[in-house]
Amino acid sequence: MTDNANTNNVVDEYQKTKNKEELKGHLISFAMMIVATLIAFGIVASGVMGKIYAIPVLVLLAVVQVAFQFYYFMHLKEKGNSMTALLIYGGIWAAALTVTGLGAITWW
Amino acid sequence: MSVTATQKRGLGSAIWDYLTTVDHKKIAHLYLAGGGLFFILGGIEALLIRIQLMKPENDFVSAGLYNEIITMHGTTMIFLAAMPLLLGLMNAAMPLQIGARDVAFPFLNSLGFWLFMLGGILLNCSWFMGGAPDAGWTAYAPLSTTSPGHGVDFYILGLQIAGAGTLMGGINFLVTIINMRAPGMTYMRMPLFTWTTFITSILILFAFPALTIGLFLLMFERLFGAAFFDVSLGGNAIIWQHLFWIFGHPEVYILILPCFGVFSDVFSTFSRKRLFGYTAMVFSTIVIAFLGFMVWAHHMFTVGLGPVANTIFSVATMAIAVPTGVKIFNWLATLWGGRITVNSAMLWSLAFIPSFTIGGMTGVMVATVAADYQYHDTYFVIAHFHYVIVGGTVFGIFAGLHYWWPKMFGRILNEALGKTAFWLFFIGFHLTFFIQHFLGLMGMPRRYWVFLEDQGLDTGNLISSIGAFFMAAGVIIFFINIIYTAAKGEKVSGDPYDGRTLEWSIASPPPHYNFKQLPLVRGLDPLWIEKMEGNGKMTPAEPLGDIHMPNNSFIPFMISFGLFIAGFGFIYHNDNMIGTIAMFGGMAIALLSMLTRSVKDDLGYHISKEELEKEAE
Amino acid sequence: MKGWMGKLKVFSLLGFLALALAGCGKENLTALVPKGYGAHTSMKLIILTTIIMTFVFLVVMIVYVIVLLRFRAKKGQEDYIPKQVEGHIGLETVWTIIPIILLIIIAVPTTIATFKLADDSDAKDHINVEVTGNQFWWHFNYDDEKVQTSQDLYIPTGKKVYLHMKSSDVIHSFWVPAIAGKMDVNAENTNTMYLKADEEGVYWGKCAEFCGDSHSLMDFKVIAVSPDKYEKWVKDMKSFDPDQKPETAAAQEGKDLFKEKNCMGCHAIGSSPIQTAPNLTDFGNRSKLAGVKEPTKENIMQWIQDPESMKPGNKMTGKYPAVSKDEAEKLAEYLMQLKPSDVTPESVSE
Amino acid sequence: MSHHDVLHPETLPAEPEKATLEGRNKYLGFWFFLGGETVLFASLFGTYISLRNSTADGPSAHDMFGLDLVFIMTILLLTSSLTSVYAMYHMKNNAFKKMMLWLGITGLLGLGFLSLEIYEFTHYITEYGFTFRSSAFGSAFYTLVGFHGGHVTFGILWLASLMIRNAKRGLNLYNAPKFNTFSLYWHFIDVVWVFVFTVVYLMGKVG
Ligand code: HEA
Ligand code: HEA
Ligand code: HEC
Ligand code: CUA
Ligand SMILES: [Cu+2]
Repeated sequence: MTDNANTNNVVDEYQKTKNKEELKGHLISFAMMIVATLIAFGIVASGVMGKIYAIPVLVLLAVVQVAFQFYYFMHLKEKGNSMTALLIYGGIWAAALTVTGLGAITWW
Repeated sequence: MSVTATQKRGLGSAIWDYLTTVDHKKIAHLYLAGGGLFFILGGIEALLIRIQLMKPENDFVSAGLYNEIITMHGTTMIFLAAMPLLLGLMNAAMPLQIGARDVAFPFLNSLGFWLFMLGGILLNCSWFMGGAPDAGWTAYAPLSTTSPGHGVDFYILGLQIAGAGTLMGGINFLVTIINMRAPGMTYMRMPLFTWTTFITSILILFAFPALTIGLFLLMFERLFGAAFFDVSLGGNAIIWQHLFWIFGHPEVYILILPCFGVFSDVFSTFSRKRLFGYTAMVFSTIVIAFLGFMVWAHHMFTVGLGPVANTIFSVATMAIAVPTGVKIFNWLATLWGGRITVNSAMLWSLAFIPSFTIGGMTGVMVATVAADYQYHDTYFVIAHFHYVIVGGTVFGIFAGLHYWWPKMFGRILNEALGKTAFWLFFIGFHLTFFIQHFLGLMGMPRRYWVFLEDQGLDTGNLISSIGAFFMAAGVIIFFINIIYTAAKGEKVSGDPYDGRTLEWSIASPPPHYNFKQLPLVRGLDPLWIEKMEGNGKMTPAEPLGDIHMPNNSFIPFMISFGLFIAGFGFIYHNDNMIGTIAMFGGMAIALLSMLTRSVKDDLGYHISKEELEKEAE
Repeated sequence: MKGWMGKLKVFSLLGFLALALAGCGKENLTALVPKGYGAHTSMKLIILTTIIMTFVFLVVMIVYVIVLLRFRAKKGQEDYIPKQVEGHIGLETVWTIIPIILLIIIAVPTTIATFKLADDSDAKDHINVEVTGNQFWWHFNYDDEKVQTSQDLYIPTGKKVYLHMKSSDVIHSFWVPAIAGKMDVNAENTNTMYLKADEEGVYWGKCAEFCGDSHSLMDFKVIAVSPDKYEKWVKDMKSFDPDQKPETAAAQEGKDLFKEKNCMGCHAIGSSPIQTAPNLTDFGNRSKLAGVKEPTKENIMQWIQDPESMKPGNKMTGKYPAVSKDEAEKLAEYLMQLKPSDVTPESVSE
Repeated sequence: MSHHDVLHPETLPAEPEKATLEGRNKYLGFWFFLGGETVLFASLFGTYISLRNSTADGPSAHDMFGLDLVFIMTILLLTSSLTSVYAMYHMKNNAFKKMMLWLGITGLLGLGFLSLEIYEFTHYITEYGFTFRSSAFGSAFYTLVGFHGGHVTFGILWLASLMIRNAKRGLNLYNAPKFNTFSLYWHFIDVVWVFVFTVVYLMGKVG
C-alpha cells in the first residue's frame, strides 16, 4: 500500500501547533460535555430535584452541550462562517417555534 | 459543443441530453416544461370544478370525484405547477444574474428536478389506479387517515418524493448565491430576483422538513399502523394541522417572494430606473420570511386553540402587511418619474399591483380572528388566496416568462398574442374570484360538491364559472404564442430591453458556460453602470482561461426512478407480493445509484482556452 | 391598448355586478345580515376592516393611476433617461408607520372581540347543549333537560346557549352564519361556543370543515323561538311517549316495520342515549329531511329505500334489510306523524 | 486546477477540506442540510412532547425506561464524537493512516451504540409488549428514537463506504471534503442524541 499522503506531507510546523492547540480546546469541551451529561443523569437518578426545577435544568444542560458541539467540534466559531451561523440560527429559530408550537398549544 | 453541433443531433440524443443534463439552463427548460404541463392539468381540474358549480345541485361529477378533483387541483397547482415554474425561472436567471458559470451542485440540481417530476407523475398515477387522493390538499387527519383506497397514499409518497427534490433545489441555490457570486457582486448589489431566490430557498430549507415529517407520520399511520392521529389510542389529529401549516404558511411565501423579485426587476427595467428603496426592498423580504414562520396558526383559528393563541397569531399575521406594503409603495415609487414601456411582461406586472393588493387586504381581513370565524373555510378564503396566488404568483410567472423568454431561447414572445392572452386572463380572473368574496359571506363553505337551490348563490357561481373560461382562453392563447414564437418568433440580441443586470450582458441563449470571463461588478445594476459610463459591456475580472464544467449524468434520473418504483411499492406492499418486491427493488435501485455516484470519481471536464478563443465573437 | 383604462372599466364593472347581486344573499343564511351576537361581533370587524382596506386600496390606486397617466413613455422619449433615485428615508418611514397605525386600529377591537367570544365563565347559568358532529348529521343533547334531538337545534331568543361540541369521527365545523361564526368539532377535545339569537327564525347551519363525500349536504337548522315557546318545546319533548299508538293503521304498521327492519338498532325515538343515527323523536316537525331535502312523503320514501341517491357516503346505506316501496310508504307515514310539539320550524318562519 | 492536482496534489494545504470551490460548496451545503435536519427533528420532538403521556393505558415512559443503558449509550456516542474530532485533527496534519484509525474507532463506537439501541427496543417489545402500534406514545417514541437510530445507521454505512473507497488512495483535495462532511454529520447525530436522552429518557423518568 502506498501511502502517498506521507510523501507530500508539507503541513508546516506553525500549522501543526495551531492544530494541536485546537485539539486541546476540543478535549476541554469534551470534558465539559461529559460533566454536563453526568450532572443531567445525576439529577434524575438521585431524584434530588422536583419536576418543576429538574426539567428546565435538564434543558439548559442540553443546550450548553449543543453549544459546545456547534462551536468547538463543528467549528461554527471560526471566521468566514458567519453566513452559516446566521442561517443555523434561523434553523434553530424555526425549530424552536415548531417545538413550542406543537408541544405547548396542541392541547389548548 | 457549439450551438451548431447541438442542432445537428437527432431527437434521440436530444432526449438523452435532457435526461442527463446538469446544466442549470437546460434544467430550467425541464422545470418550465414539467411545471407547465402540470399547470394545464391543474387548470383543467379547475375548469371541472367551475363546471360542476355552474348551477345549483349540478350532477356533472359525483361527490367522490369532485373531492378528488379539488384535492388534486390544489396539490397539483401548488406543488407541481407553481413551485416548479418558479424553480425554473430561478434556474434560468439567477446564476446569470450573479455572474456565475454554474450552480454549486449541478448534480443535485438535476436530481431535484427528476425527483419533482417523478413524484408528480407518481401522484397523478393515482387517477388510473383506483382513485386520486380525496382529503383536500391539506389532508387533515383523521379524514386522510381513514380515507379508503390508496388515493391518500399516492398523495403521501408523491409529495414526499417531490418535496425532497425541492429541498435539494433550495440548498443548491443557497450555496450558489453565497459561494459563486462574480467578483464585486456583494450581497447588496444582487438583483432583487436573486435576493428573493435566496430568501425563498431559506424558507424551503426550514419549512419543508415539517412537511416531510408530517407526511412520514401520515404514512406510518396509514401503511404501518401507527397511532399519532388515532384518538382511541391517545393520538391527536391536531398535530397534523400544526405540522402541515408550519410548513404551509411559509410555503405561500415561497410562492410569492420569487415573484416579488421578478416584478422588482421588470419594473426597474421597463421604467428605466433603479429600483426605489433597494435596501428597504431587501430588508422587507427578510422580514416577511422571518414573520412567515410565526403565523401558521392563522389557518387554525377555529380549531379551538383559545383566545390567547388566536390573538397572538392574529396580530403577528397582520404585521406582515407592513413589509409587504413597503414593497408595494417602493414599486410605485420606482415607476414614479420613470419612462414606462408597457409590453406583455410589464402588463402582467402592472396588473399584479391592484390584484395582489386586494388579495393582501383580504388576507388582513381573514387574519382578523373574530371575523375569520365567519370567513374561515368559505369561498371568502378561496377568493383571498386565488387573488394572491393567481394575481401574485401566476401573474409573476407570466411576467417572468415573457421577460426572460428571449434570454432563454433567443426569440421574443409575440406581443400581440401576449397582450390578448393577458387581457382575457386578467378579466377572467377578476370575474371568477371577486364574486367569491360575497359567495363566502353569503354562506357558501368551500369544498362543497353542490350548493343547494334557493340560497341566493346561483348568480354568483355562474359568473365565477364564466370567468374561468376566460382564463382558459388566455392560457390557450399563451400556449399558441409559445408555438408561434418557436416557429417564427423574432430573434433578438443578448440585450433586447436595454437591461440593467448581468444576464443581459451575454448572448441569448447563453453559451453553456455562461460567462467566458467572469465579469467585474462595480455596483447595483452592473450592466447599466457600464452602459452609463459608456463602456457598453462588462469588464472581465479575469484573463481568459480554461473553464471547468461538470459532467452530464444519468444517475439523478436513476435515483429518482428507483424512488418512484419504491413509492408504488410502499403503497401496495400491504396488498400483494409485487408491492413488496417493488418496495425493496426500488430502494435498491436508488441506493445502488447513489453508491455508484459516491464510488465513481466525477471531476468534470475543462473547456480549454483555445476552444474558447475559437468560438470567438 | 391602454392598460389603465381597461382596468378601470373592469373594476367598475365588477363593482356594479357585486351591488346588483341580490343584495346580501339569502336571509337567515348570509353572514351579511347578522341576527345573533357572534355574527354582529364579526360583522362589526368586517365593516371596520373593509373601510380601512378601501382606504388603503384607494391610496394605492390613486398613485397607480397617476403613475400610469404621467410616466408612460411618450413618442420622442426613446433616449430619455430618468433620474436614478436611490430611495427616500422619509417616504419609507411614512409608509411603514401609517400601516402600523391602521393595523393597531384593527388589532385592538379584534383582541377584545376574540376574548369576549371565548368567554365561557358564565356557562353554568345558561342552557348547555352537547353537540356531536357525525358523518353527515348533527346530534343535539340537552343534557340538563334530558332531551335529545338531531338536525334541528331549538334555542330561546335573547339567551346565551352554550354548545359543547365533539365529533364522533372526522373533524366537522359548526356554522350558523347569521347567528355566529364557526367552531371546529374535533374528536380529541370538546370545543365550546355560544349562540345568542336576536329574533325568532329558522337559521341555516352548515358544516364548514371538509368531512367526506356529503360534506356539502351536512346542513342543519337552528330554530330560535321565544323563551316561552322554548320552555313549551322542552316540556313537549320530555313528555313524549315513544310507545304511544299512532293514529292511522298505516302508521302503526310503519311503527312495527321500524322495529322489524332494524331501524331501531340505530335510530332512537324518544329520549334515548343511542347516537349512532339521528334521533327521530320530532322527525315529523323537521324542516328538512336528512338536513337538505324537502321532507315530502316521496322524498322520505326514497330516502328509506335508497339513501345513497340522496346523500353519497352516508352511514345508513346498506345497514338494514331492503325495504319495499309499500313498506317505505308505511315507514314514512309513521315517521311523519312524530310531532311531539306544536313549536315547529313552520311556527316561527311565518 | 487540473484533475491531477485534485487527486494527487503536490502538497496539501492547511485546510484541505475547504481548499477547492467544490469543497467549500460541500461544506456550506452540508451545513444547510443540517439546518433543515434541525427542523426535521424539531417536528419529531414536538410530536413526541405532545404525545408522550398518551399511553392509552399501555406502559409509560416512567414504567419502562432505565437510565443505566441510556447512560452507556450516551457515553459511547459522545466519545465517538471526540474520536471523529481526532480523525479530523489528523486529516489536517495530513496523517492519513491515523485519520483512518480514528475513523474506524468512531464507526465501532457507533456500532456499539446501535446494538445497544436494538437491544433496548427488543427489550421493550418483549418485556412490556410495548410496540409502535401500542399507543400514540409508542408511535411517537419509536419514530423519534428510531429516526435518530436510522441516522446513526446511515452514518455508519456512509463511513464504511468512504473508508473502503479511499483505503488505498490517501488524502487529497477530492476526498478531504468528504471526510469532513461525514464528521459534521456525526457531530450532528450526537447533538440530536443529547436532546433525545434529555427529552425522552431523563424527562420521561422525571415525569
Ligand atoms: C401566494 C400565496 C399567499 C400570500 C402571499 C398570502 C398572503 C397573506 N395571507 Fe393568505 N392564504 C394563502 C396564500 C397566500 N396568502 C392560501 C393558499 C390560503 C388557504 C390555504 C387553505 O386553507 O387551503 C391562505 C389563507 C390565509 C388565512 C387563513 C384563512 C382561513 O382559512 O380562515 C389567513 C389568515 O390570517 C391568511 C392571511 C394572509 C395575510 C395576512 C397575508 C399577507 O401576507 C398579505 C400582505 C399584503 C397586503 C396587506 C397588501 C399590500 C399592503 C399594503 C398596500 C400596505 C397597507 C395595508 C394595510 C395597512 C392593511 N391567508
Ligand atoms: C397555484 C395555485 C392555484 C392556482 C393557479 C389556481 C387556479 C384556479 N383555481 Fe384553485 N385552488 C388552489 C390553488 C390554485 N388554484 C388550492 C390550493 C385550492 C384548495 C384545494 C382544496 O380545498 O384542497 C383551490 C381551490 C379552488 C376552488 C374551490 C374548490 C372547492 O373548495 O370546492 C375553486 C373554485 O372555483 C378553484 C378555481 C380555480 C380556477 C378557476 C383557477 C384558474 O386560475 C385556472 C386557470 C387555468 C386554466 C383554466 C387552464 C387552462 C388550460 C387549458 C384549458 C388547457 C389548454 C390546453 C393546451 C394548451 C394543450 N380553485
Ligand atoms: C347504520 C344504522 C342505520 C339504520 C339501520 C337505519 N338508519 Fe336511518 N339513518 C342513519 C344515519 C347515519 C342517518 C343520517 C344520514 C345522514 O344524514 O348523513 C340516517 C337518517 C335517516 C333519516 C333522516 C333523518 C333526519 O333527521 O332527517 C330517516 C328518515 C331514516 N334514517 C330512516 C330510517 C329507517 C326508516 C330505517 C329502517 C328501514 C333506518 N333509517 C335504518 C343510520 C341508520
Ligand atoms: Cu361535516 Cu363537513
Ligand atoms: Cu397562511
